[in-house]
Amino acid sequence: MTRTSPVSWNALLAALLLAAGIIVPFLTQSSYFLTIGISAMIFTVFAMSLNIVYGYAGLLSLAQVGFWGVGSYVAALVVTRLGGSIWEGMIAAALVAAGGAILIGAAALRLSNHAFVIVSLCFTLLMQMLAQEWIDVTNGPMGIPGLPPPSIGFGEAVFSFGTPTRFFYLALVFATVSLGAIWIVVTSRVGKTLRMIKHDETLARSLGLRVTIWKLVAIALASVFAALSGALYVFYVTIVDPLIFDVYYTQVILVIVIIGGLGSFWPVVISGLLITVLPEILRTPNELRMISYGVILLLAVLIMPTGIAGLAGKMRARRTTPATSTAELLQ
Amino acid sequence: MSATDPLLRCEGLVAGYGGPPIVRQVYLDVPENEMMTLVGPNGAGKSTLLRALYGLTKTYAGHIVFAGRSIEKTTPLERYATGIALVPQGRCNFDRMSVAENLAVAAHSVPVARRPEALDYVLGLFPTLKPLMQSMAGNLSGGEQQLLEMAMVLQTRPKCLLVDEPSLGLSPRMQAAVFEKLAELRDGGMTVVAVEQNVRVALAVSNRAAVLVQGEIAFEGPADQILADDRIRTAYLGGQTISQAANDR
Amino acid sequence: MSYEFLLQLIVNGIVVGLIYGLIATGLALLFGILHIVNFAHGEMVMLAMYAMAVVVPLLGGSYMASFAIIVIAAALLGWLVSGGLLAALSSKPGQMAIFEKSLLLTLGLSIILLNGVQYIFTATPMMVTTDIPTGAFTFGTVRLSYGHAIAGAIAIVIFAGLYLFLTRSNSGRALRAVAQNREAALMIGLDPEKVARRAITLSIVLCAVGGAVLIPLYVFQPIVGQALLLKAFAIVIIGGMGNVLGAAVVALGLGVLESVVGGFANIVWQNAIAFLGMILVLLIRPQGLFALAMRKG
Amino acid sequence: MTGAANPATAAADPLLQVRGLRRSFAGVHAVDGLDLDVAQGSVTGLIGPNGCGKTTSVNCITGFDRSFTGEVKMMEKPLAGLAPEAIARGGLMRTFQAIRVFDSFTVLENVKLSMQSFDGTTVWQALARTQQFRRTEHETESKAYELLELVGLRAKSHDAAGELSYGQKKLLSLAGILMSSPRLVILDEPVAGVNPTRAMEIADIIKSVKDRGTTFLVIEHNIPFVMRLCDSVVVMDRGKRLVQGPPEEIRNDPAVLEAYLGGAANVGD
Repeated sequence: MTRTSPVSWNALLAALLLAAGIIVPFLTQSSYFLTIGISAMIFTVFAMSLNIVYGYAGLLSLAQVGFWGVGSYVAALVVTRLGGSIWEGMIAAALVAAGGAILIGAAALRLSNHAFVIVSLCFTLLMQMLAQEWIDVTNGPMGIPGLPPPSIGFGEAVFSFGTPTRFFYLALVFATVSLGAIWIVVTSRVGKTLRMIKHDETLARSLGLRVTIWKLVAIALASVFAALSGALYVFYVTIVDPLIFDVYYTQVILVIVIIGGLGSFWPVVISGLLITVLPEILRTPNELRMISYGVILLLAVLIMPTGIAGLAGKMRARRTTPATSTAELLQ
Repeated sequence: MSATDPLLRCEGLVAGYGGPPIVRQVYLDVPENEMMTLVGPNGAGKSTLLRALYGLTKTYAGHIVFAGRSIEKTTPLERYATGIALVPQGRCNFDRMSVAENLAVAAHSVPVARRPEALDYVLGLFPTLKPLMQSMAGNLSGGEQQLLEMAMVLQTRPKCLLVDEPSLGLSPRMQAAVFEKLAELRDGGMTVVAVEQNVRVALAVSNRAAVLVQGEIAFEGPADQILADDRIRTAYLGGQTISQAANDR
Repeated sequence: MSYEFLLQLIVNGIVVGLIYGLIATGLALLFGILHIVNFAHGEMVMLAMYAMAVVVPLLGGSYMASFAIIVIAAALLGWLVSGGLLAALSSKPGQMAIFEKSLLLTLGLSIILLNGVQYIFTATPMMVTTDIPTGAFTFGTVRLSYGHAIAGAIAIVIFAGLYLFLTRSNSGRALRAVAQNREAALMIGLDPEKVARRAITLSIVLCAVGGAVLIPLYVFQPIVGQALLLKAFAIVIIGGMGNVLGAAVVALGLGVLESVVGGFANIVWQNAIAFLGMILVLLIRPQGLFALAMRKG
Repeated sequence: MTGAANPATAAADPLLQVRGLRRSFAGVHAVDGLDLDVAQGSVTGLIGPNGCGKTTSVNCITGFDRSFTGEVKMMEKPLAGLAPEAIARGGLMRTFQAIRVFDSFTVLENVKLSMQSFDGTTVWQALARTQQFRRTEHETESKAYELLELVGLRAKSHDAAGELSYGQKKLLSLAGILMSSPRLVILDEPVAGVNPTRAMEIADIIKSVKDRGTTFLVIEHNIPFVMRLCDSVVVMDRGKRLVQGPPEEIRNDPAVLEAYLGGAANVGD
């Protein structure tokens, strides 16, 4: 981090992105581009949720898409079956996700990291299966269509976010609030604590840190933002079905976080926006786009596992500290 | 290689595990058919030196000459092929396989035709293993596992056997038995280099001994003289700074 | 609950269990020896199924001939790929851990395979007609279709071969040796690299066999690999990570349990068993039933 | 040289009391009924040949290894069964034989982070960056600079900890655990692999901290270092306490030399 006070540098970047967001709907009315913008913002928050648990806390969890899907279904059921509003649906989604995360997390954290990853994947695969086959709850493969657009107010004074432009601004508010909240957490002492645990859990314990509790906090926090993103997403596409759990989503957020740089904030935001926008513009058919993601993931892991943040860090480091000479080595 | 040349020689060997060097400028000659024991306080670098001979550490400088050829650049596998074998510290066998299977796997580099003969050779050396062939290696006693590990590496009839703290975890009776076996191997023409805590038991059967302190050979000589030398006490319990002890050499 | 119906379910369960066993053992082998995980394991089985779908018609429907060709091709491919995979996985300290790297690489690979096959063959369900006669053996009221019988027979033969290979042959013992104690393997001059390549090749061959054996039993789509992955992981974890024989036993048990439960309860529970079983085992005995230490850390 | 202010015998008012500590691995008794006392305000050394159970005992006392039998008490408060982080929060800090620092954080951050569980700020204060939080952060920073000054790393405060030399990393972890002014500090081989001059530097630092009331238990192979630094030395042999006493007494005790030369590996079968 450069020596100028961190707040001003970050405020500048935040203001820049916010301004860009506000201007976009004035530049284009085409619902195609607005849709890309909306999914870019939602996927950036979703990828950031993975960054909390994997990037900062060092726990590779493939359960994020599980919570993304569970959040979507819970919100959809609250609205369609219980007659609640989308806001109540999203709150319910967040609570259910957090509860599930703590339960599964507590069980999985008893394991070594190897088994934790596999259990997290199996959670997502099981949720997909339940969505597919628990007909009387999830309506099975047909899913739950006809999700009403979000709205505020009662009776006549109802303001609906039905149009792409209005939903774009709703997504912008959601992204700004969510990323802002995550920024406050990860740049605070909580973020440092998680990075300590990622770097050396034994050392963190020897310094008095309640490691297991902090890991559960990271897992729960990540599940909340994944669930909220999912809920908002399905209310834009107006349907939730078992495909919400597709491995495509796991792979997209992994690519975003690895290309951006595990445990970094702004690089992940930028890579989140770019990686969702680019393929849409290229308009490649679904399979070829996913193959390209697979190839990007392979190349990223092989060539630059520390992502953009890592490269930037190396460049800055090369300029300041000389390598340790062998003389000192033999001292 | 003339008769007087040592089978194994270290020339200014500097080695470690990537951090600061643990073995610092070691000069050591191990004559053929003799048993040399490395002793010295903990953290002196005894095990690191032994593992450096087998290529399990980073060698910063210096040479290791074995049977006339310098081998410091070669890999453990290559060194094992040229006739150096190492029995590392602690348990080093396949505990969930039977003794027979451990020996069979260990003989993988022996030509198939000569494997039965190699097996008879080691069972001749270690008769105690004969009744245990079908039991799981993990169920054997500490001492028996140590003998098994030696038998495993001896099937390829190496010229030089490196043994790292064979007495660790063994009862005094088993410790003595293991060292008597090493002496028997030495009398049979094997060159043995052992690292050992139990100085009295080891030196009783060794030809030569070297006292390692802070990565350097403080002093060496025939085994019986080393025990009597009062510098042993200063090497282990201090009193003089290390450099004074080294200057006496 | 009629007795015959239960017996039928058990017979079906045994066949399915044997096939799960083939697939899970390949995964357990890789983890046991190399401590890496293969997320593309399910897709590799699916790839073998589609390869059969191509080869069987070419050979006029002869199942055994295509089976042999697919397995041999898998062995060759496996040996070639294993060198590259090991090089890709090598990581210096401080870099991404080998386990994490293997996971992300195979996840990328699985997406490429899944979408590649879907792009070529589309997602329409596929059925391969082979020269295996329809009809079945009957024992009283219990029916065992020829397809299931052949699948079960091949699985038993492969298992027996695998068991003999691991216990009787030296290269088989070498695999177990490296899995049990890497330093001891170095001590006796075993080259872990060569042994690792053999393990990868064997794992890929097991995938090919698993796929080829499923052909007569099911209609399948490219997505079938995903469900197989969940089953294989659950079996490996319940059996104890890296424990090959443990995986085989648990697979058989799971096959029978799923078949019996599927026969009586709602279909959703059939698939949930694998996962719920795993969670139960993890809570009580994290290192798995046949412990090969997978405790914390 | 060892004019310890308090009586050398540890019986006076032991800060740490270990009774009958036993831990075995598959039949081998790594620790076999160890009794150990560390007097308040003393620097107690723990020495013994390789494999006599020193590190295992430390892992049991500090809660990293909880499958042992026997009693471990600090100021009459039992520690057995507590999680390592709880024991650390109780004022018993430790360093590790294999040096552990947070490489990617700076030297200053490493020291400040070590204070995190002890400065009493709540999560909400940290998130909201309240006035009170900023004041504590400021106090922590000045204390951190003070300790870095003590260990001679003040100049390297803003370097990444990963780039320090082996000896410097040992000093950094020492400074880190002193931040929370713990009652008892256990050092696991603080001078292993460190050249003699640096070792004596570390001995002086420990002495100066001891004079301010911190008690030390030092596990070390470097006998000259232990003899120069410690008021009382415990010699372990085959998993048990062989003898405890002032350094001079220990050095001249024939049983101690015999323990070293006799290869006091723990008793197996």
